[in-house]
Amino acid sequence: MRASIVTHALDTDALLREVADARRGATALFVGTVRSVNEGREVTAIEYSAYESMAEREMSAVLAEAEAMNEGVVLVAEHRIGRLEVGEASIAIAAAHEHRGRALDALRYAIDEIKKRAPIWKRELYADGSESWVDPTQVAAR
Amino acid sequence: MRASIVTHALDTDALLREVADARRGATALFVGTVRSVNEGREVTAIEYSAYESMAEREMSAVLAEAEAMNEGVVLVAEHRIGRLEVGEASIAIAAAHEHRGRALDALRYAIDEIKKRAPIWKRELYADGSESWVDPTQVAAR
Amino acid sequence: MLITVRFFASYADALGRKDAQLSLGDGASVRDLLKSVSDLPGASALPANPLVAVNQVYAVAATRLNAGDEVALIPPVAGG
Amino acid sequence: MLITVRFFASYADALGRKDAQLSLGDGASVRDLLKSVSDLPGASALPANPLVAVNQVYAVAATRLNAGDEVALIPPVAGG
Repeated sequence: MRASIVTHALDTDALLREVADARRGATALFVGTVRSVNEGREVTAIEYSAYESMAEREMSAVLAEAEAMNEGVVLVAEHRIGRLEVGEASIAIAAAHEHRGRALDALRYAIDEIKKRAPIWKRELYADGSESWVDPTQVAAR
Repeated sequence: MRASIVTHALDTDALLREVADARRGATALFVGTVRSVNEGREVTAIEYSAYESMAEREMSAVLAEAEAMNEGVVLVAEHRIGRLEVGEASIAIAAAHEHRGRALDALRYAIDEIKKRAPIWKRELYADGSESWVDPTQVAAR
Repeated sequence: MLITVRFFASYADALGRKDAQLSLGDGASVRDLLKSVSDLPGASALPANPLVAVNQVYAVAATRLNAGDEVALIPPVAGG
Repeated sequence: MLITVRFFASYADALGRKDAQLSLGDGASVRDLLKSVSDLPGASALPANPLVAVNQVYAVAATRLNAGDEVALIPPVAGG
């Protein structure tokens, strides 16, 4: 298990290799990328920032929980911060297990909880020149 | 949507690129690899064979169902046949959607149904020199 | 009518062949085909009711066959 | 005791600063800290009960603070 905040482009192949093992026949990967449209607005880029030490700590805690709930699973997660253009990957999580059900369960738990709990923020930059901090609690309330 | 039986090594990066789109922010990948141990026996390789035309037809049908159940999702799947060594990928499925829940739901449906329905078989070659056709219905019955 | 049936994997091994031409009456069903298959040498190793695909779609025992149909016996699948 | 509290993202923008040193009574809680934060210029843009992390763990209003604690206000998270 490893969780890192990074400032470079994510390498999904390297994450897949990191969890690979001859005894684990099922590997699952999630990749989140910057979308060109969010809530109906045209996005040109996103600036991600984080409380880095706590984000790594919280991401590690989530992965440890997912591994505890799915015995034998191995997880690795990286979240990129800084300015990301449309199509670039902001988060990548890989999970491997002997069987596919556990790998997929662990992967979903990890992405759901990291999105809820890791102290990471994003400011969207729009095509019309404006920008705003994204607040998912406000989106959910609509 | 595309489903193919292939005889070359699977390129997961190419599958991720195939489903990528600026409007789809969530991409999920499943990779199945040959395990070194199955049902307690040490495996050295697996020979996969298929009723190729029907397997592609059935895999395509599964992907079409997953896309119908998860509007907006795009899927691609490849299954490799021939002799595969331990650690080599036999199947790879990529799913992309605007949101992660749909991508992950579609991915799980696709791998579960393809395993159940695609006319593909495997003969395991064991370290002790013996070999046998794998019959999941017998494993489940034990 | 003459129907060609294909065998795969463990069934091809058990029968020692990859296909067979069977002579069936007009209007024959998958059930009739399986009865004819059961007379082939080595067929005792096959299950009583193997899965059958007709024109690449899973069929049931009552499915009617037509000349030119693509018919195959499908052993328990193990892809993935 | 002196407690340094860190601000991030929209909160740092609203307050125009990335941290503040606050003087709190011994035995002060997160609730006391938030009251002190609410006196800072720009604090009216913050919600009434922002999330607080103490030593990188989410805390509740009653959590006691100790000198040297690493304290931070956490705006609604939006990672992934």
